[in-house]
Amino acid sequence: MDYVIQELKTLFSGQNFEKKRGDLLFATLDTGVLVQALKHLRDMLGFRHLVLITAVDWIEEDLFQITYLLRNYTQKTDVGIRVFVPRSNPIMESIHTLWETAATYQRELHEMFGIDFPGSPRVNKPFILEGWQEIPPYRRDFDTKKYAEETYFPRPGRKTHDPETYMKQKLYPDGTES
Amino acid sequence: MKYFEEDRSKFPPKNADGSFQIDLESHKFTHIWQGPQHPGVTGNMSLELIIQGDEVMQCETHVGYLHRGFEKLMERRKYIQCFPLVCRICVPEPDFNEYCFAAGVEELAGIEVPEKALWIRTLVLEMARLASYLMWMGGAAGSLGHGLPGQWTNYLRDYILDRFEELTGGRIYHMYILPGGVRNDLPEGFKQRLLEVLDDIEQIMKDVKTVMFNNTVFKKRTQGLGIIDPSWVEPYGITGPNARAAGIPLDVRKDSPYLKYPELDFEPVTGQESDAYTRLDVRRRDLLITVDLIRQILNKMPENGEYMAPLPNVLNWEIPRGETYVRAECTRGEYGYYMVSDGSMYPRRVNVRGPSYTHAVALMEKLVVGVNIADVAALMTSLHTYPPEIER
Amino acid sequence: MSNDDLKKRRVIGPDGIEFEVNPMEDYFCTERPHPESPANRILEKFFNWARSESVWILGYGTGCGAIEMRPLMTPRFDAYRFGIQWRPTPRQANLLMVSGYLSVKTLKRVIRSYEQMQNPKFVMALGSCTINGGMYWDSYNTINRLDHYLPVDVYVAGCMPRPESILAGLEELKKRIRAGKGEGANAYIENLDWYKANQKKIIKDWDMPDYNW
Amino acid sequence: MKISDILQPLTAWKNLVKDPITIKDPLNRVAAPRYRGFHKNDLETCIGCGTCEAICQNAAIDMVPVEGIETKDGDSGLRPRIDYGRCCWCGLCVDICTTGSLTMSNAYQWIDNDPEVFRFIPGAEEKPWDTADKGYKRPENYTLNPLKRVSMEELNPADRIQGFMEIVKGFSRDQALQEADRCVSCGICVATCPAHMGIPAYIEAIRNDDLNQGMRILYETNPFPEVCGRVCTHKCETVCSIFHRGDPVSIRWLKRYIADQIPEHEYAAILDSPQEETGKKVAIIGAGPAGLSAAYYLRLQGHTVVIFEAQPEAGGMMRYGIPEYRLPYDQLDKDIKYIKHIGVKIRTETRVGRDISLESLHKDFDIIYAATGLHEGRSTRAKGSDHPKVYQAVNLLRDFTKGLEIPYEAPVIVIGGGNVAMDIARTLARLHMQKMGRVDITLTCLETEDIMPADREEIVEAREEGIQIIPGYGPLEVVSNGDTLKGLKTVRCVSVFDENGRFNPKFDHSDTQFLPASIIVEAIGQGMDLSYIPESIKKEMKTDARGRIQVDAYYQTSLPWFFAGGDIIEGPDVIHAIANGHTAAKRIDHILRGEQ
Repeated sequence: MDYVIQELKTLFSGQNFEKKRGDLLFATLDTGVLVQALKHLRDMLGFRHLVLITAVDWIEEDLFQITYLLRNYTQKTDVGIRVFVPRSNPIMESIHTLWETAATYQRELHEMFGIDFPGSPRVNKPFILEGWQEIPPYRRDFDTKKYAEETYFPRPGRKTHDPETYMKQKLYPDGTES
Repeated sequence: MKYFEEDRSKFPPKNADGSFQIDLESHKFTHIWQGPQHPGVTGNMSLELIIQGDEVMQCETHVGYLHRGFEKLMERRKYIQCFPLVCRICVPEPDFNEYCFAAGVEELAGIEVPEKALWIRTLVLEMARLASYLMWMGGAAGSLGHGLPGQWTNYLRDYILDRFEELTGGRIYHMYILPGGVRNDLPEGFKQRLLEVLDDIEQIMKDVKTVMFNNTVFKKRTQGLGIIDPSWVEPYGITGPNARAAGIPLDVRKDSPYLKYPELDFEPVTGQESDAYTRLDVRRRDLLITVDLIRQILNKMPENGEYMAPLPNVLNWEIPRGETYVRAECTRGEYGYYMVSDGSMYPRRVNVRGPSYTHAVALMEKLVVGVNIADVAALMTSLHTYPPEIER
Repeated sequence: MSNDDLKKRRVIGPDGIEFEVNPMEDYFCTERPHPESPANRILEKFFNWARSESVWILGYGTGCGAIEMRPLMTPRFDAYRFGIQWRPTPRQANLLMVSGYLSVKTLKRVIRSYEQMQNPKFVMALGSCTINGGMYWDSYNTINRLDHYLPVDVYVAGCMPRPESILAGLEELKKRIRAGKGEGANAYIENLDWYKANQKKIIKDWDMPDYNW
Repeated sequence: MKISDILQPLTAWKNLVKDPITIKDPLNRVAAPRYRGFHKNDLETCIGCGTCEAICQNAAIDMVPVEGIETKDGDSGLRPRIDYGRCCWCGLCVDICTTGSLTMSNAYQWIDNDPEVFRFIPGAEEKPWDTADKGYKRPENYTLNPLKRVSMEELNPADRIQGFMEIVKGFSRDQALQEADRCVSCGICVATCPAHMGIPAYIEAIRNDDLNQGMRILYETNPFPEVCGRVCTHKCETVCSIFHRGDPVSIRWLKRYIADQIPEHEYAAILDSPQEETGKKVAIIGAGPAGLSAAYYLRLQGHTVVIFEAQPEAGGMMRYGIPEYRLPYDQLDKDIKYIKHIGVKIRTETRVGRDISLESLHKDFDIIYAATGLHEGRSTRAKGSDHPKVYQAVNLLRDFTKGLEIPYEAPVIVIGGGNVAMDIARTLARLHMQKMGRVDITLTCLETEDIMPADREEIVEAREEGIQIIPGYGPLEVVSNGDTLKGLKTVRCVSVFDENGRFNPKFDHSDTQFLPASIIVEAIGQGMDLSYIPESIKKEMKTDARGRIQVDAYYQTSLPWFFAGGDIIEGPDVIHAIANGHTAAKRIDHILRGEQ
């Protein structure tokens, strides 16, 4: 894995290298060099299998992390490339030209996180959801419980008691020894 | 293999990317939906087909009918509370989810799993593979109007489910592989009963081979159907038996061995033709390998030992910051969990990579073009896709 | 693509004549359905017996519970011996089995399937999810209470209910049908406005007729 | 196309003669012994801790009151009600159940046409599967919450007997985090704690590593975290839900951990400062835990508080009763200093009734709170116990704290089975070690070992320090020869309490022992000295038949300006004293503000 680190560092100024289990490496790259770097990894370093593309919402830092996980079948190693795009304007270059299957992932990310991949086939078409009118659901500021309770109104008639408060009511209502 | 020559002159012209130019309003095409309520789709999904005559011109896969938002729900559940959730992601073989999730948590939290638990996990995963293959086999036969093998394999699967029930306490959802180990030891007499089921399976699989794989009708309909070019494996992210049938021996159990697979003796099954028949046959032979693997596991598994590592209080369990990816070989290919922890009691992000994700969408849409409408179902089952793992 | 198909538009037919199509009116019956009154009492009793002994299930695996259909259809549990069988299309079926959770997207299809079924028709709900949301109680994409959208005859508890449980549920359904209590289809028509309001509240892109004959 | 491929499939017909594999009666098929079916709950064992509710990811469980189940110490009176419109039968509730009362049967059939009925209280509502013996139970050797306590580092007996060094070292950060992690935050303990401290909340603060927050929670109900973190009788731990299957959470040590980590000079910045001065004045008699606690909370409300203390230093029994190896004086001082810091005035060596009269206090102050404690030793009244070499434990402990010489001639006999007896025995053991290099102390008490009132660890540690304990014997006669004490004759005690639970010991006179002794220390209980209350006032005050002052729930006597609390009302216990000091303070504050 060290040669991968070396290449990513010198050619694409990669940072935050994190080795896991000896066969898995995570690295952070700038968005600008991502497509080149993936192409390099695919064509030069043998990472020819795109395992997945996914995103993580770091709402506190106002960033989306997009992770591209690649696998090298001869070396049996994986590289996870992280890039960060701003939440306010989440646009990322599409890689469907490198891997056909990337289009599906990008379509899902567009729907679930609202990250745009201009040029990716059918990226604006609903994939999983239908008639969705809220903010993209995988964003962390979307409260699924609140939405579910308001939309699907759970069956009424349930009431629970917190043991601590209930015991207080029963045994020492004014906060004192009885 | 084509059995009759068609007049291709009436076919529409092609676009630059090889797809057909389709003008629906010209009335030369029929626009039909196969699914979600249709016996010819696997599970609850649909194919939107445009056909000319009885040949598919264009296909679009529609998923999302089973979307429950697992990845969102997990973000608001503690790690232990995600444990009952994950197995629901893939209904026919929940255990791969349980294993991947547990392995991911163990890796992030730095938990050492006891030896015995590793063996039991390997056993459970192979049993799940067996159950899933057996059920799929029935579906594959059924999609060609061949009801008999499905009757056999489904009752065999039910025997496996009975063994699951006595081992794990659950029939479909086992909720057994917990981060840290497994929830219980093997019950008394379990090995013997499981071995008996394995004998039954081997016996019946011989009949299945005779009745299904050696059947002329079956051969004629599946040979030459939906050929996956080996060069597609990489751009389309094809894994598992679908890749192995194209002659590329991809098998996570061999490539990145996990659990006790390094101590087991087996070779991944591969095929050459890469058509539907080969894919089905690769799975049939893989099923027999699984039977053999279970025998090996039962032989090598230690009798005694801890099956659970000590856990902290799971109600307050905080897992250190980090990210990881854990994979396992399920019946359809590479099953993987990408997990990110932010140091809190709740996972930051869990992304599930089901193998059907690539097989059922991008690959299916490509393969189905030019296929006879009657063979679409057979083609789908030959790819062995399960919709719940696509949309999660 | 799907939504455009149902829009009103002008098309040129294969014979070159241009005409207007309005699928919502041309393909569907716009008339409101009416509740069906029973035949005379003795005959109705006989009908109910016959109905109870031929429960034909619509083969639509709406959720995880569909996984337990295979064992039921195959020799181990063999539901066919109880007069139960699976049919591929709604027109041939009289029992809709809602096997667990329903995403909004599926619910739309389930409603269409249900409405296309012939009267009398029954609904059986499997698992926690249909009762009160089950384990997806806080999901943004699954309904919590099936009885708000369809008239349910029998609920079977479990997650998932075992085949034995489902068979017991079917036995219970048969009893109800024989007792003349399987009036879900009429209840649905009688309360159609309420059901439709509930359905439209969550199906945001309602692009089909109110009742899919 | 091969001809065999057409003919071979026909071999399937052979199945025609096979036995069918169909299950004959699927409706009554029994599930596997481990099957996770419908829930069962043993209502007697269940304590309603709600941990099942906490772990349920489906929010399927509600804790609801059940008729016939009373709320009492260690039992919330609530029981889980399960919604089968939510349950996924994962069994995590069974795995985490603190008492093991919740299990699952292997029943699985529940069919109804009404969706509202799938909700029930296992155990309380009769179900067909209540008697099923098979079904999922938590396997042995498997637990989702650690049951073993983090062990506390202590001085070993050989070292600790050498002096008065504190025995218990206290938790390190890692240990505290690990121990705090064991808490399931059920809150059952809060009701049992006399001060109703926010135990789950401060343990959570430890988990979050936010000790300042922990400190604030402690001071909400208890201004003596250092003291209580060491010598509290920790009734909370006896009802800890984890105790049903494992060791209770070390609540006391965790409290101590918070207080120990925060240096004295940071207290003021962390805790609330007193409110605006109200101009009202409260006099408190006795600077023990009750008096100081009342003073702290009254001062926080902005009242002027003056404490009158007879002894040279504040602290009461915490200082003059508890030996230093259990509660080092500097730790006690840390708590008291902060109380002084917020403006409580303490006038030491001022005995009310001698140096200042109660009437004059009544004139100068709006309210008086008396918490003078139990400082008079009680005699066994055995024959010869008026001998000058028969001492009272409380007196010896007080003198020793003051730095006075106390008698220790070996052999020593201590009579009594409570914590005071242990305190004096172990203090004398240390003196023996320092002066003679060996320990020669025998402790004898009426109670057999299982009902000895002293804390278990006190008994164990006393033995470790070389003290011989002879339980189950009562003093019969002090044998002496003039000024020299010979020893103590004891007799076996058959039972201590009568059938009504009253103290009424019965002896077996055929079984007596003679224990040689140079001095005897009596430690069988303490009495109060109320001589500072003039007869004129006493007459107006409601007392019971034995002359004890009667108070209401807020420690107000029948005289509206006179409150009494602490050990003279509640009996000897630090945490009770602190709690009722706080209660009285709240009431006094109401009165002073003219509220009811």
